[in-house]
Amino acid sequence: MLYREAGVFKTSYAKDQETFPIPFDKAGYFLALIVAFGVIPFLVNDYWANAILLPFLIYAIAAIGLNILTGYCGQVSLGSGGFMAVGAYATYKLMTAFPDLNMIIVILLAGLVTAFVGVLFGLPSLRIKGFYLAVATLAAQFFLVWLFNKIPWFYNYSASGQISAPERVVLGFEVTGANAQPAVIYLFCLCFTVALAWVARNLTRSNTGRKWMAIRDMDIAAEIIGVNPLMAKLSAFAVSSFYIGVAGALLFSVYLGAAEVGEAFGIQKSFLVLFMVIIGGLGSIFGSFAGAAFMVLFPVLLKNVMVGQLGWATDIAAHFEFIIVGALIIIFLIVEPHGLAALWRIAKEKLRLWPFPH
Amino acid sequence: MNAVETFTTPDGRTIGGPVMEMRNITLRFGGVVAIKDISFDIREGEIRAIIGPNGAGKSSMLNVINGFYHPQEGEVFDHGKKRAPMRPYQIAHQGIARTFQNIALFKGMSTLDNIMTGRLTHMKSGILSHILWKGKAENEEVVNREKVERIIDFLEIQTIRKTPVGRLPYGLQKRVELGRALAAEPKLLLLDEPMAGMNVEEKEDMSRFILDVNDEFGTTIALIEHDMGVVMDIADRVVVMDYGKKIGDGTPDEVRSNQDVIDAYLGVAHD
Amino acid sequence: MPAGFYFGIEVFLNGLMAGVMYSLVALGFVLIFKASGIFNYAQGVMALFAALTLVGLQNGQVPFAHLINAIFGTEVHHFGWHLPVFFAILLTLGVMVLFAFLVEKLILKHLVNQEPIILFMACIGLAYFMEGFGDLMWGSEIKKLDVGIPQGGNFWIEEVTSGLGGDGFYGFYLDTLDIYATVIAALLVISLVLFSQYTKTGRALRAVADDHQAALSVGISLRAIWVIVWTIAGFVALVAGIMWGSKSGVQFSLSLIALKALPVLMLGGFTSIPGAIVGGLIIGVGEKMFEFLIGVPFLGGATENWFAYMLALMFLVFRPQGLFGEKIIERV
Amino acid sequence: MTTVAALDSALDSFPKLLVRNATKFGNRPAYREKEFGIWQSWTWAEAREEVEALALGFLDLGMKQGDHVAIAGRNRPYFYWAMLAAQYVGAVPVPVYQDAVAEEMAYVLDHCSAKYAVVEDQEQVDKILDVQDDLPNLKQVLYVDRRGMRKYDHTTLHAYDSVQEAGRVKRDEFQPELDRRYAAATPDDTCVMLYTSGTTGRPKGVVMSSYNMLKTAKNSAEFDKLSERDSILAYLPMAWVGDFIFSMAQACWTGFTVNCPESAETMQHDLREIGPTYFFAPPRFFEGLLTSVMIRMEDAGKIKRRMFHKYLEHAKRVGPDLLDGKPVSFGDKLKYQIGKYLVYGPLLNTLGLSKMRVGYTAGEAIGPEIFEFYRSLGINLKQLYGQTEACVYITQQPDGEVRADTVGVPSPDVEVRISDNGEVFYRSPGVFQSYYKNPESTADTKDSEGWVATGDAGFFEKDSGHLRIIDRAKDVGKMADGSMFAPKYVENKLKFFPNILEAVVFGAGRDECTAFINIDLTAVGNWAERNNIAYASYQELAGHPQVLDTIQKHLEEVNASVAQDEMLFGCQVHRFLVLHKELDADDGELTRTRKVRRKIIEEKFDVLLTGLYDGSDSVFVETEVTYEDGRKGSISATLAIRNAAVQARKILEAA
Repeated sequence: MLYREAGVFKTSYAKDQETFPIPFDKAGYFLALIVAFGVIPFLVNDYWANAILLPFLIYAIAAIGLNILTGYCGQVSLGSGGFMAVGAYATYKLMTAFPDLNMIIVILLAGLVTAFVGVLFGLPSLRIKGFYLAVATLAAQFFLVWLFNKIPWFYNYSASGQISAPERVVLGFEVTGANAQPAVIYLFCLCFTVALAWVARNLTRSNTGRKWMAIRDMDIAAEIIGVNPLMAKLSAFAVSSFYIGVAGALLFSVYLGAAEVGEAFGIQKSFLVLFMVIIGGLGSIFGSFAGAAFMVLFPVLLKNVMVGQLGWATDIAAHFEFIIVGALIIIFLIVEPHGLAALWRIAKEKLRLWPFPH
Repeated sequence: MNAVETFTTPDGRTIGGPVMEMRNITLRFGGVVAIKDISFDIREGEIRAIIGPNGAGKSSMLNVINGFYHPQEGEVFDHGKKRAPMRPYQIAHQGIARTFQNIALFKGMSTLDNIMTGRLTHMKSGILSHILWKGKAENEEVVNREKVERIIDFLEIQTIRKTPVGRLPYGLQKRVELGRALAAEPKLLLLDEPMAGMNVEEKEDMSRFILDVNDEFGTTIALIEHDMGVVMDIADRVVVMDYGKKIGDGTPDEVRSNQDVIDAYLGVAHD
Repeated sequence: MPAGFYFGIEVFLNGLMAGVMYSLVALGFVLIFKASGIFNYAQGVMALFAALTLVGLQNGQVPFAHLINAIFGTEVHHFGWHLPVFFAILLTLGVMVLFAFLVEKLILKHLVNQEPIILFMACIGLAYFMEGFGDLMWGSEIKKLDVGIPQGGNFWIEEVTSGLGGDGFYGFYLDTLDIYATVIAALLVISLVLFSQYTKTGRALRAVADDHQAALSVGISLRAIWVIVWTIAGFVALVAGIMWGSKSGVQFSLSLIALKALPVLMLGGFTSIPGAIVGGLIIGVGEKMFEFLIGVPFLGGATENWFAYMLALMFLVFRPQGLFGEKIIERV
Repeated sequence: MTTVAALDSALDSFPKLLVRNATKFGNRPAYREKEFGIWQSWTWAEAREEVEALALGFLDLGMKQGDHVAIAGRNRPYFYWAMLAAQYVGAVPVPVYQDAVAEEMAYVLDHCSAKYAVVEDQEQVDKILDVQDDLPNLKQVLYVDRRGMRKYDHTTLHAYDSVQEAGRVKRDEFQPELDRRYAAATPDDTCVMLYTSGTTGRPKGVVMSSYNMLKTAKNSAEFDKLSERDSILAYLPMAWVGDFIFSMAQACWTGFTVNCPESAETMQHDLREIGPTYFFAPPRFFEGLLTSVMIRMEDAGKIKRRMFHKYLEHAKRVGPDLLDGKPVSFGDKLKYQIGKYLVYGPLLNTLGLSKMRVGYTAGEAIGPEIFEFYRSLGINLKQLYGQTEACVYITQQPDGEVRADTVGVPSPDVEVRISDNGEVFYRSPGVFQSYYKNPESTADTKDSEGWVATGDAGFFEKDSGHLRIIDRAKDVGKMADGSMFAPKYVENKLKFFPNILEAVVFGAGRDECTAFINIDLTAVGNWAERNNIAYASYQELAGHPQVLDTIQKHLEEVNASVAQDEMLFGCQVHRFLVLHKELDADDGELTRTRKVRRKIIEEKFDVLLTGLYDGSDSVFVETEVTYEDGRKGSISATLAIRNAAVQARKILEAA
C-alpha cells in the first residue's frame, strides 16, 4: 500500500545489491537513524536510558553476534553469557591496567580477546555438530564463570569478588562511572551498535557470509564446493564472540558499572540472548534488533502492568515472564521458525502487492 | 611433456590427453568393498559416463575423485602427476566441481546466492575487505555476479533468480545445482545422476545443457547416469561398473555389445 | 596405609553414589532421545516441578495461591490437611502423566520431523515455561521435602570402617540418604533397562529411534510411544526430584541436575543406555576425585561446576559419537 | 498536393537525428534492455558509437545503398541499431515477424530480395538456413546471440559484435565512405519497408520515406508534447508499423528512452519496473490486464475486496470527469483522493501504469467499460485510428475529448473525407510511397491526388466532429432482404464480454445472421473453477452446456442493443455455436496482429456454416491445427448449435 515501485529499476549490480534496494525502505532507514542520533538524545532521561535504550542497544549487539554464529553459520551456542563475561573482565583488566587507554579502544580490544577465547572453544565444532556442540558450549559457559569466580587476579583481588568500572572520558564526556550522562552513554552505545550492525550486514552479504550459510545449510556440500569448514566455522566463532564480547564490555562498563560474574553473566544470560535470536529471527540482522527490543521491552511492560497497574507482587510478574517467554519460544518455533523478521517480511510483501493478496 | 595421442569424435571435437587417471583404486568401508581395483582415465574435453546397476560403487567413485573418500589402495593422477591426499575443499580449488545424486543445494539461500557460492574458489578478497564492503569486496562481488548472471542466462533460470531454492520444483533445483558447479569454471565437472527423477522433457533439456556446456566451454565432464538411452546419446566413452568392479570400458557402441554389460543390465542375478 | 588413601576411597564411594543419580537422570534423557530424537533439556525442571508438586500436595498447599490472593485479595494458602507420602507420590505421578500427555498434544505433535536443534530449543522454552509455571503454582520459596528417608551420616558404616585407618581416620562418612538414593536409583535403572530390553513396548521405544515403521509394526502408535517415554521421563524426574529435594530442599537449583546430566550423555552417547550408566558413574567419580585431588589443593575448589563438561568436551573431540554411540558415517 | 512544411534539413534523416541526440542528449539514456538481471543501458552517445561501428561493419561486408536488410528478432536495442546502421549506409531495413514460420519468412525475404539479414539466435538462423536455397540474393546473415553457433559454417554467418568489431578496426578505411553516405541521405529516401499482414492474401511491402516517418513523428510528438524525458516499453512486433513509429521515429525525433523487456513472459514485470510515461497497447492487452486484476482480487480477503470494489465504483463515477477537468463536488474529490491512496495508486503501481502520462490503444474497438475502467483510475488512455499506409496516424483523440466509441479527430496535417458509400479516405505527409513491386494494388489504394482508401466504413459525428468506425468497408455488406450487414460492429459488441475472446458473424446475402464464438479460456476457466465445473480440455469446456447458456445470454443482450439501431436491426444473431479451438494465426485464421481472416475461416469451417443455416442442432467437424513447433495435427468434435432470442420488429414499432 505504501510502496510505489513502478519506475524503480536497477542499471548496475552495485545498485541491485544494495541493502535497501527499495527507495521507501531506504528512506525509512535514514529516518530511523536521524531520530536515533538527532532526536532521542535530547529527550532521553535516566529511566528510559537504563530501563530500555541501553539494554536494547547492548543486547542488540550480542544478539547480532549470536545470530552470526547460530543464524548464519548454524552453530548453536549456549555460552553467550560466558563470552560476555570475558568481554567484561577483559575491559576491567584493561581499564585498570592502562588508565589512559581510550575507552573505545579498550572495548574493541576486549572484543578481540573474546574473539580469541571464542575461537578456542570453537575448535571442537569441527568434530562435533548440532546440539552436541550446543551442549559443548555449555562447558565454556560454566568453565568461564567458574574461572572469573575462582581466580582473584581477574577481579584484582577485590574483597567483594566484584568488578566495578572506574570513570573514563571520551571526547570530554564521561562514558563510565556514576556521573555519566544518559544521553552520552546512549550515544556511545548507539555508535557501537550502528557500526557493528553495518559491519555484520557487510559480512553476511559478502563471500564470508555465503561460506557461513553454506556450512549452515549443508556442510558436506559446502566443503565439496571449496569451503574450508574449519576456517568458516572458526571465523564465525571469532566474529560472533567479538560482538558478544563488546556487548559484555558495554554491559559491564557503561550499563551496570559493577558486576559479579555469577549473576551478571550466568547461564540465564546465554538463554536470554538465544531467545532474542529465536524470537527475532534466525539469520536476520533486523531480527536481532527486533528480538532484543522484544526481550527488553516485554518484561518492562509486564512489570508495569502487573506490578504498576494491578499492584501484584513482583515475583508473580517474574513467574509470568518465564511462563510467557517460554510459551512464546515454543510458539515461534512451531508457527514461525524465522521469528519476527519473517513476520515483518510477510507484512512487507503484502504491502508491496497491495491491493492484490499475492 | 610427453606426447599424448588425441582423437576426434564423430561430431568433430578433439579429445585431448588424460585429465584424471584412476589407477587400481580400491575402497572399503570396514569390511564392505565399495570399489575393487578399478582403473580408467578421463580425457580432456570428453564426456565420460560411468554406468552400472544400483550399488555398483559409481557414486563412491566420484567421491574418490573429489577427495571425499580416500581409497585404501591405488592412486589418482591429475594431469599425469600423482595426487597427494587432500581434503575435498582443496580439490575443489584444483578445479573439480560436482553435482549430487540427491540435490545438495543450500536450501536457505536464493538461486543467485547458491550459484555465487560456486564462484568462491575464484574470489580472493578476505574477511577484512568484506567488513568494509565498499571497494575491493563490492567490486569482486559485481565482477563475479556478472559471470553468474551469464550462467543463469545460459541455464534459462532468470525468473527464479531471487527465489529461495527450497521452494523450487525438483527439475529446476537440479538445474540450479548444475549452475553452481558451472560457476566454478571447473576443468573437470562431475555429475552424479543429473537426470535422476526427471520426466522426458526435463531430461532432454538437461542433456542439451550438458552438451552445450561441453561444447561452449569445452568442459571435461564425467557423469553417472541410469538412463542408458541418454548415456549412449551424449557420452564419448563409457565405464561400466558392477559390484565395485569394472566390467566394461569404451565407446557407447563397444560397451553396448559387451557381454558382461548385457548380463549385468538384463539383470542376471540382481536388479 | 595413609589416611589420604582412605579419604580417597571415601570420596570415590561418594562419587559413585552421585554417579548413580546422574545415570538415572541421564537415562531419562536417553529414553526420550531414542524414542523421539528430542534432547529434553526440560528434564531438570521436570524434576523440580515434580518435587514442588509433591511437597505442595503433601502440605495441602493451594495451587496458585499467590495469584489468587493477588487477584481477589484473599489470603488462601493451605487446605489445612496433609496427604500421606504414598498418596502424594501417586498423585504427583498422575500429574506427571498428564503433563506428558499435554507435551505430546501441544508441542511434539506440531514439531514432528523438525531438526533436532529446533526440538532442543523448544525444550529450553518448555523448561522456561515450567519453571515459571511451577513457581507460580506452588510459590518460589525454598521448601523442605521429607518422604521419611533418614538423613545424616551413617554411623554403622562409620564404625565398621573406622578400624581400617590409623588414628586420623574415623571411618567412611556416607550419608544414609545417599545410600537409599543410590539403591533406589540403581533399582530404577535396572528396571528401566529390563523394561526397554525385554518388553514389547520397550523394544518399540528403541525401535522408533531408527525406524518408525518398525515401531508401528509392534502395534504402538508413535504418539502413544511419545506419551509413554515422557511419562517415564516424568517418573525419573520425580524420583530424582525426591532424592535431591529431600537432600538439599526443593528450590530452583534442583533444575540444574539436567545440566549435570548433559556431560554424562556426551560421554556415554545420546543413544546408548549402557553409555548413560557408565558415563554417569565416570562423571560422578571423576568430578569428586578431581575436586579432591586437584580442585581443592590447587584450583580453589568448586571444580564440579565445569569438570564434567571439560572432560566430556575433551572426550568428544576425539570420539564424537561418545563411548557407546553408533559411529556416524557421513554420506553425500 | 499537400501544403505541409518540409522538415528542417538538419533533421531529415534518422542518422542525422541520432547524431543530433548524441550531441544534444549525449548523457541521457537512449536504450535500456533487461538482461542478466539488470537494465543494461546505453546513452545516446554510446548508441551512436554502437550504430556507427555496425554501419562501418556493414560497409566492410560490402553493403550498397538501396540494399534490403531483413531484421528478425524480438525487441532489442541491437535490432534498432541495425536499422539505424542500415539507414546510415543508405540501405533499407525490412523488419519481419520473428515468430513467422519458415515459409512466411522466406516469402518476405524473397519478395524484397534481401541481401542481408540480422537475426537473433540459432533458432532464427536455422529457420533461414532451411529456406536458403529459395533465397539466391541473401548474402550475409548476422546473429546477435552466439549460443550454439560455434559449430556453424561462418563463411556467410557473422556474429553481430564481431561485425561491429571489424567496423571499429577498419574505421579509418571506411569512415570517409560512411560520411559520404550520411551526407547523401535525402528526405525522400526509403527509410524502411514494412510488410502488412493484410487481412487477405500475401503480405504487401509498404515503402516509407524518411519524410513520411519523421514528419509524422514530429506531428504526433508535438500533439502529445513528447520530450526526451519520456520513456516507452518496446514490446510490440518490430515488423509492425506502430513499433517503428514509437520506438524508432518518435524516439529519434524526441530523444526519449526505449526500454526492451527481458522476454515476452516477463513483459508485465518489466513494465512495472520501468513504469513508462508513454505507452501503447492493443485493446486485448488492456482487456487481459483487467481480467487478471479481477481474478487476482477474487482471492483477496472479504473486507479488502469490498473496499476495492466500493472505491472502483466511486472512481467510475467521478474519475473520468476529474481527468477531463470537469467540475466535481468537494466530497467526491476527497473520497477519490482516499481511493487514490488506498486503491488506485497502489493498483496502477503494481501494474506499472502509474507513471503513464499518455497512453494509446488502437487496432480494434475497445470495450467501453474496459476503457472507462482505466480512465477512471486517472490514466490518460486515448484511442487513435490508423494504418500502416499512413504511418499509423489518421485520427486521434485530443486530451479531454476522449470517448470509447469514437476514434477522435484527424491528426495534424491529415485530411480525411468520407466517400458516398461511407468509406473513409485520408491524405497526409505520412502517406506511403508505394507497395514494393506491386504498382497495381498501389494504384488501387492510393489515387493520383494522394488520397488513400482505408477500406473502413465510418462517419463523422455532427456535434463532436469525431470519427466513428462501423466496420471494414468490404465487410459492410447487404443481407438477402437488402438491409445493412456490419459484422465487425456486432462482433465488437460481443467481444466486450470478458467470456468471449473472438466472434465471427456471418450473414452477407442471407436472411439472418449467425455467429462463431471463441470463449476466453482465462475468464471462463476461472468461472468454471469457482463453480467447480470439471473440464479436461479447452474443447470440453467450450462445449459445456452451462457455458453455452452464458454465451447465449450475452448474444441476446447484444441482439437487444443492436436492435436499437434501425440501420443495423438485421444484424441480430439468430443462431450460434462455440468453436472447439481457438482461432490462431499459426493456422492462418487470424493475422499476425490477430485480426479475423473472415474468408479463410468461412472456407475452413463451411461444414459448421451449413450447419448453422440448415437448422440442425449439432454438427460434427474435423480441423487441422498447427502446433508451436510447426508440427500439424487434427482435432475433431461435435458442436451444439443454439438459437438466440431476437427482438421482433413490432416491439420496436410499438416502442
